[in-house]
Amino acid sequence: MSNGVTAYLVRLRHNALPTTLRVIGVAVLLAILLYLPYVLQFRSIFGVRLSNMQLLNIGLSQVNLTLISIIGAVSLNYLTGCAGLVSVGHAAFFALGSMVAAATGMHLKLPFLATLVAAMLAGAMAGVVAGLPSLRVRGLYFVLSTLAIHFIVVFVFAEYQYAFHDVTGVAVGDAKIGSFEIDSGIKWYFFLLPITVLSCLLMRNTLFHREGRAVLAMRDNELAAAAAGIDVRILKLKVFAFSSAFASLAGALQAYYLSNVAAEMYSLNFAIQFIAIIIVGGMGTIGGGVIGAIVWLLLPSILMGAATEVKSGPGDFASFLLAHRPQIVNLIFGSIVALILIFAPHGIAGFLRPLWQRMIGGLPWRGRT
Amino acid sequence: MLSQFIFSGLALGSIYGLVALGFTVIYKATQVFNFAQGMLMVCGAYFAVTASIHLGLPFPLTIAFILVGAGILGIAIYFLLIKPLGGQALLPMIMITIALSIILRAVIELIYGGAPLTLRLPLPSGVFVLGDVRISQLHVTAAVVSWLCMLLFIVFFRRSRAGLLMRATADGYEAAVLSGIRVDRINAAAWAIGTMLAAIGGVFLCQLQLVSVELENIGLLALPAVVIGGLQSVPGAILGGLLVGLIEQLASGYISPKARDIFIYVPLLLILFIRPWGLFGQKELGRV
Amino acid sequence: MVEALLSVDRVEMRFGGIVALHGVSFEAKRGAVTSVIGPNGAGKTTLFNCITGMYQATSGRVLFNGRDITGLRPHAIARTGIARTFQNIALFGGLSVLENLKIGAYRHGTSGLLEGSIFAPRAQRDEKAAQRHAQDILDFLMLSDIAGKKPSELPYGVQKQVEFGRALMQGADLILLDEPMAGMSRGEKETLVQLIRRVQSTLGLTFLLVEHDMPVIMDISDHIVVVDFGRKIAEGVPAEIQKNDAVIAAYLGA
Amino acid sequence: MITTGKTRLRAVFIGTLLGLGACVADAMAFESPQDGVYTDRIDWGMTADMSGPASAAQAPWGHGFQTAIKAINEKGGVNGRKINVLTEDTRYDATVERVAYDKFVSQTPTLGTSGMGNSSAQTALVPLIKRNKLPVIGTYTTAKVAIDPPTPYFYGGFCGFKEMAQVGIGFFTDHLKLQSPKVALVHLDVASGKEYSSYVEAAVTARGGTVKSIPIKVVAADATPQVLEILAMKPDYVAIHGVPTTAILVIKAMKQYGIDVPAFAITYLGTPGVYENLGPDAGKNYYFVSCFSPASSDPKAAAEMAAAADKAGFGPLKDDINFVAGWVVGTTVAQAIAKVGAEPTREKLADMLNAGFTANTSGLSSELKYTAADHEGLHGLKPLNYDYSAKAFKSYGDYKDFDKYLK
Repeated sequence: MSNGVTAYLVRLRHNALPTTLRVIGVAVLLAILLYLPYVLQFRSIFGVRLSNMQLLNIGLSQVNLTLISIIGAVSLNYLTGCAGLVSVGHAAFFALGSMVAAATGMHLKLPFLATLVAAMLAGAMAGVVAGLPSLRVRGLYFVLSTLAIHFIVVFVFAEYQYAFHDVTGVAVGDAKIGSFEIDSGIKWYFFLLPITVLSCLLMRNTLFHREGRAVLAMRDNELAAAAAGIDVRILKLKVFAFSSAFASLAGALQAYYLSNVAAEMYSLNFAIQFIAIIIVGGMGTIGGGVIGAIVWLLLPSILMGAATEVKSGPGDFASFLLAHRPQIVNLIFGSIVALILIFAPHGIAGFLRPLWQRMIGGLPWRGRT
Repeated sequence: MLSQFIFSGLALGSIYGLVALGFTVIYKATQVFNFAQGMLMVCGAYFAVTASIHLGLPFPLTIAFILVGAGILGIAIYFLLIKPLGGQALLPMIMITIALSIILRAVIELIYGGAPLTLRLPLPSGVFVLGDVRISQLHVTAAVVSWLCMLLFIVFFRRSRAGLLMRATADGYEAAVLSGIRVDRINAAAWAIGTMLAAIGGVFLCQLQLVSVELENIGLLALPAVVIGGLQSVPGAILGGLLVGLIEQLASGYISPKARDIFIYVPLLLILFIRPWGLFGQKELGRV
Repeated sequence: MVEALLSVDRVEMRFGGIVALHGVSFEAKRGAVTSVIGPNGAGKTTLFNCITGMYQATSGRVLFNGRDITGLRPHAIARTGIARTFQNIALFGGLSVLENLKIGAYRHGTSGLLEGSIFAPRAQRDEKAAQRHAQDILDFLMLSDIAGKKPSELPYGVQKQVEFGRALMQGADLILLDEPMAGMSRGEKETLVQLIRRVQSTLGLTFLLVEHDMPVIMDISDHIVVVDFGRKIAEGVPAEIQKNDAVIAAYLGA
Repeated sequence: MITTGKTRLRAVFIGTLLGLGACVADAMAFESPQDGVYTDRIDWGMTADMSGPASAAQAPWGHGFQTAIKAINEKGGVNGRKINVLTEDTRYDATVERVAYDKFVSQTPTLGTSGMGNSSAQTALVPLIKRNKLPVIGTYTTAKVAIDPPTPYFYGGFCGFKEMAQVGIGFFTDHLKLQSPKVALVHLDVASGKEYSSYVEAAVTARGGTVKSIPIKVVAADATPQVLEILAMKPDYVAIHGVPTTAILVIKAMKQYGIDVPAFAITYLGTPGVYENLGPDAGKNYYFVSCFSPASSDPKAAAEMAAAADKAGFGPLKDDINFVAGWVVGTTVAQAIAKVGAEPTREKLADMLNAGFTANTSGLSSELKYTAADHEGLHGLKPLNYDYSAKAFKSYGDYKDFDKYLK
């Protein structure tokens, strides 16, 4: 019997909080997640009305869009952080997902949920194609191949849009499950939350099993991974397909949420935003993608809200600040990214992880960098 | 038609080549794939605005101001952002340049406002007529100056002591440290030169168009140019730039302007498959 | 006479104009420890890379278990039952010691990413088997206490042992060790020598070593192959090699 | 992994109960939504691209809007209340536009909103605008689906592409005394460019002419290919759709290749910046059609706006067509609120506009009139260009003179 390893596992468990506390923790988290949309919708907590700044200038649709972005960010983090394949073409899969959802809905008359599945399948297939260059080139050259793929997909999207849809964009159908239409913020929230949690869990679970662990090994040392019998080339394509399927799902969900998407939306900046998210959040961890997406999508709004509140102060300076709010928010934001890169290379998740581990002892969001 | 396209393609390509060259210099020295190259180009245009409109400097001093400003900017970027990050993985290095471009854009808009500005430098603006072909003097000037800068750089790189040190540093960081080269200085110089080259490109582009942060998008065409040419190759960057300029003009002229991206990025993908080290780069030896 | 598990037949390796290996041939007998020695730059690691598929030999053949494995890709060769360690330790820095070992069990599993994501029974089975096996190996190597540590937290010698453990996890018939003693202290070397002996006797595995430490080589090897400048210059049992003039010349000359 | 199944189930159960309890507590305390009307102020939303790719045009629009409201507030506001503009910078991003819209509906409720200068986002929002009943008054661009048929609660605020094409083609065809005009159309290869292209085609074909549509990229660095096509076609005049940079590239290249025919551009391109960049040589043949009057083209009508702009520090913008458009929308919004009466609500506001409303834009625009059948508002346009010696915009007649071209 292996006493040492068992001892290690037992130690993990003993560091954890007592079971009752853990139950309370999970219960509170769940209660907050369930209650959150109502707080944001009615702008009040237990009947006490809250001001906009007390709610950090955040609204329900921002939270919904953040949930969608979490799927996108975590899938990129899976590809880039866990498998070491740096991609700047992630927006392409968003575009593809929305295009396929619209096309299967319009031309094949598939119902809403079926179009989501179709988008995932198409994303997986396109992921294999986009992953092909990884067999030939690596590092920076691979990054550039994903850049090329981005431009090509967006071009195809634009051609599709002009050929089959309105000039202002691709209209996707209503989000209907049977006769139930998802048409309000709260409905969307309760539809997106489980999908997002499930997507994150699915990606996380792989890392604790055979092939997912091999993905991490491949990232750390390709040669040694091959020497252990891992077919690195096939695995890269699989990871690409897996990650792209989720990115396409996010793209399709976003398209349904907005009800109309245009090729112009999927700019290079859109893709770069996801890279920024995983860097800010922390590379190679599921939690990093989640935290990064939350910070990246909600922080500007908080900053903007705070900037609006700053009305007093030395006259000219305050009015200068007020007139240039967006630029100042950008400046602060760019600087935060730079500071995180320099001083916290493992992102916010890397920063929080020691605290988190001490608190609950286990390794719930496996930490890897 | 064809000769017309080729002339304007070469002229534009020369500007791209210049920006791409700056990119390559930075990449060779510090291994940073600079997504902010387009924004550095924009900075050149705004330096020109400050010198010429705000300070009212005469033209030669304006040029000097732009070069000095760009040089200082490059050095500052190296010491503030690139050096502290030294030797990190690919992605953080890419991201820091993206953060840099966000910051530069915000600063430019804070200083100059978001609206495009008009800047008129005393550069030739007439037209040469050669038979059927009409060539803008501004295009010719841009091409000639770009080629001069490239030549100057190549002479500097091949012949001068600083150029030698720069090449030595590019070839091996540790070896350079061991042999007593002050790597920081060399790297900072590379950033200064890279920024200056981009700035000159920016001055010409803002003469062809307006002074605006949106010029960044055009500067980003230097990216495919360097890849097509081969990241490490100085002549490759120049030729890559020319090629992108020609493709742009011919594809827009004969097919459709929309097709431009496809005609640039599909060959890029092919090149990555067939000659991943670029048309003019050298194959890097490495194990699979 | 025991049959050859691995036979290297006139393997030649060129890099552009440089010839790193000039048609080297030798055999590794089943259940034996065979060592490849030679001065620095003699082509020992190149030979290893040719055997394991990291390099594509320019000509020649490699037979393993009677099967021609020339030209197979590294992972395919690993799957035929050859495990290896690397000259500069190649552990997976992001994984714990336990997980590093579990990677060794990769070739025994069959479950894929999707099965892993949904805790499919097959994925669970693979995981349990890997966990058991890894625990056994850790116990065998007496490394159980460091199961949760990251490689970077461990001393050099221990890292080498972990890498050795990962090779054992692969359940291979042949294990290639590339300078396993390099950078180790006297005591660590002795531990490893005993370990190799123990593995050899209890599990009946075959070893192929590249090593510099002459006393260790002479002590542990059943058979020694000497290469210099890409050519095999001698071959035999340790006693013969110690007396061989060509070998002495190569070492003294170098 | 560590929590056992049973305890986890218990946690989920307790959590669900807690959450549901909280929701019930909240539902009890649910207040009726206010429409952004308070005792001393009215909140009004405004979205524009203030820092993104379209900010060169939309930021002046936003400043014009803010300046108009500021001027009205300084005169005491509307029926005793000040109008408080909540500005959201959308950076030309459809998702941000959506967030901003939702924000004005219930997060920081406003009486209505203006701006919304992204036609894709606008198209996406049309179903929501119908459902949420938040009036959108005075948009920077007007998507076809929003006004045809009229969307309840949606009222445009900019010259329409269709009218621009009709007036431009009509005026230049008559001005140059052409029977069947040959027109070259340079347009962006994006959505709005395609739309404009179809209107120009219709207008030219109606006059028995021919049109060649030549696309150009938003980030073009050079317009040689486009101008060579123009050269090959030898058109009577050129129509231009685009952004300021593409317009400048085309006009400059036309001059380079010696093409000496007039060109008229869409309203958005009639800014002093474009004329300044072109210079008198290339600029004298460059016209644009507009439903707004830059300050210098009609100083008398613009007196109040000019004074307010100077006071707010936006003096240099008063000749910018976008600033004027923002100002016109700002004054329209204030007049509409004033007309609804002392206690405005979203519903009353939309009902009033739908019943018929004409804004007094004091000559800064053509007639701005909403009816049940017409939510577009502005229709009349006139051609303008820039007089470099007088340093002022010059219009070729009055808006009414060109109504004959509208169909």
